[in-house]
Amino acid sequence: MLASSAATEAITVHLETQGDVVVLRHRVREHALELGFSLLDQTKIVTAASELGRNAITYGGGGEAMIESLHDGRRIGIALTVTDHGPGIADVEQAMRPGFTTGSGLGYGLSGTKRLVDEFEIQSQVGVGTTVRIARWR
Amino acid sequence: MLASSAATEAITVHLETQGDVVVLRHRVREHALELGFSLLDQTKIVTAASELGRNAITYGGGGEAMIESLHDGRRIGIALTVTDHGPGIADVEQAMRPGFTTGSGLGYGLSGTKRLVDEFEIQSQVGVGTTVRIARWR
Amino acid sequence: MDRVPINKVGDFLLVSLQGDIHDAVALALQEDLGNRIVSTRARLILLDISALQIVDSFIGRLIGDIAAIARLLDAEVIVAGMQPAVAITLVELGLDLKGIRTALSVESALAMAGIGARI
Amino acid sequence: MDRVPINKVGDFLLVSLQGDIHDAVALALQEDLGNRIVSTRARLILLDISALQIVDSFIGRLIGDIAAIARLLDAEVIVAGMQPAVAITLVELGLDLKGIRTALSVESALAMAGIGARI
Ligand SMILES: Nc1ncnc2c1ncn2[C@@H]1O[C@H](COP(=O)(O)OP(=O)(O)O)[C@@H](O)[C@H]1O
Ligand SMILES: Nc1ncnc2c1ncn2[C@@H]1O[C@H](COP(=O)(O)OP(=O)(O)O)[C@@H](O)[C@H]1O
Repeated sequence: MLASSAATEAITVHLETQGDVVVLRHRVREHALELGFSLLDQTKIVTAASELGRNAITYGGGGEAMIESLHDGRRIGIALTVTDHGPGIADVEQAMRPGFTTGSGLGYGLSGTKRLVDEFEIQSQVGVGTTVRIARWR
Repeated sequence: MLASSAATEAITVHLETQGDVVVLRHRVREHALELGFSLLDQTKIVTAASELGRNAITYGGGGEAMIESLHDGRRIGIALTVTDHGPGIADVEQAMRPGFTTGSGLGYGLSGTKRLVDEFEIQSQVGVGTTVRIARWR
Repeated sequence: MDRVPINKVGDFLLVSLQGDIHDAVALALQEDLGNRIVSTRARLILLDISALQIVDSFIGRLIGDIAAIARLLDAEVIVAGMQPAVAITLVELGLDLKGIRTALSVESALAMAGIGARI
Repeated sequence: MDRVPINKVGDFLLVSLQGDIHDAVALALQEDLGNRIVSTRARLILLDISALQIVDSFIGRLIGDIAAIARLLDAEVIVAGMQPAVAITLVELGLDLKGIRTALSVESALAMAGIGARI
């Protein structure tokens, strides 16, 4: 489990086409803006969302994303959970390595996303799918 | 065990916040200065201390550092033991590899520290914590 | 399918990346640009990204590929107008567009290329 | 939270790293510097590290990231004033700040950039 606690107000975005990644980016930015994140933080969070959304579509054959607000008493945060029911990742450690790709990407999506956020959790099972949850605190 | 023997005068520094790493650096420098280490040696030892202290806080969730003077009859030295009760390191060999990081660092902390000192010993157990002990002789 | 317009301005090509660039659009842009470099003999391509609010690794790769294609056709790309938050995020992502020239804006790119006067 | 001051001197930015730079300070510096490069159109950033008694891998990464961000915004970083013991330690650590220009002091950095006279 991530350290982050008590979430409220979840928004769900379906991910099927590349256009849905655009919708996801907009929703995430709106949410981050509402929560009072700085422009730089918004940029980081939206970029991370874009990476995960694109992966769910490209590699996971589509899925869905859930955006949540976090409040842990002291801090406000945003969380994003991207789930797909695609082929899963056999070797997660390898997939996380900067520069590793099985597609035509640069292989910086997962490792880079991890660097852009405060919390990063990936769960994947071959034949079942992949879930990545990220959170960033303000 | 490290080759170094008979230690006297141990100083302990608690490591919880990034500010504690600053305290650790100062204590280590004072100690190295007192022991007559050259400016270059001081710089290497303090840099090594900074790497280990920061790791204990970032990855180990805090811990403590013990600074000791060493005398083995022939030589004078300084030793530093940094301990945390964090998650431990599953694959120490991997963690020691230059460029390997699970965080957002450069992955040169452990491998670099080893190069900066004469003795380097790491013990880590998953779920229990990590202890790194280094020593440098004058 | 949308296509990204490529404008000839003076003796360089101006490409302004905006909004949402899908795979197919990215591929078409590479093809169009290659053809235009050859047909116009342009030596300089200004890639204006001031309208991009984020550059993820997909767009980062597109920029790198465009620069590489241009180089093979003896032209150079200057990436102009990257927002500071985008630059910081890109570096944190692990991409730094090494080897690609950058400029704060299209105007300063022109000044840099010494062609401000020629338009 | 402390912020590292960024001073405009002539047409470059002078940043002096001192004492103890925490994560939050490092992040704020990247943000401030990105914004200042764009707002001042400075092409050169002098990063004075003469006051740093050590450069560990955290600070090494900060310096590298600052240089990469600056480059994306069409500016260049010159790292000035590194103490010899720090340089030796940094290389032994495995970091060598490849691709980043260095100067012995702020003055020689200015001379290097050919802007000594313009201040
Ligand atoms: N949702 C997913 N489902 C299956 N495999 C994935 C998923 N996300 C990432 N991967 C795998 O991990 C690799 C690395 O992903 P990433 O770091 O985002 O780089 P890239 O997208 O450039 O390939 C991908 O090439 C792919 O093999
Ligand atoms: N005290 C520690 N507790 C748990 N894991 C650690 C600790 N120190 C280091 N590690 C692991 O080893 C990896 C490599 O550490 P290091 O070489 O210092 O590079 P960096 O700090 O840049 O990641 C870290 O990313 C982390 O996964």
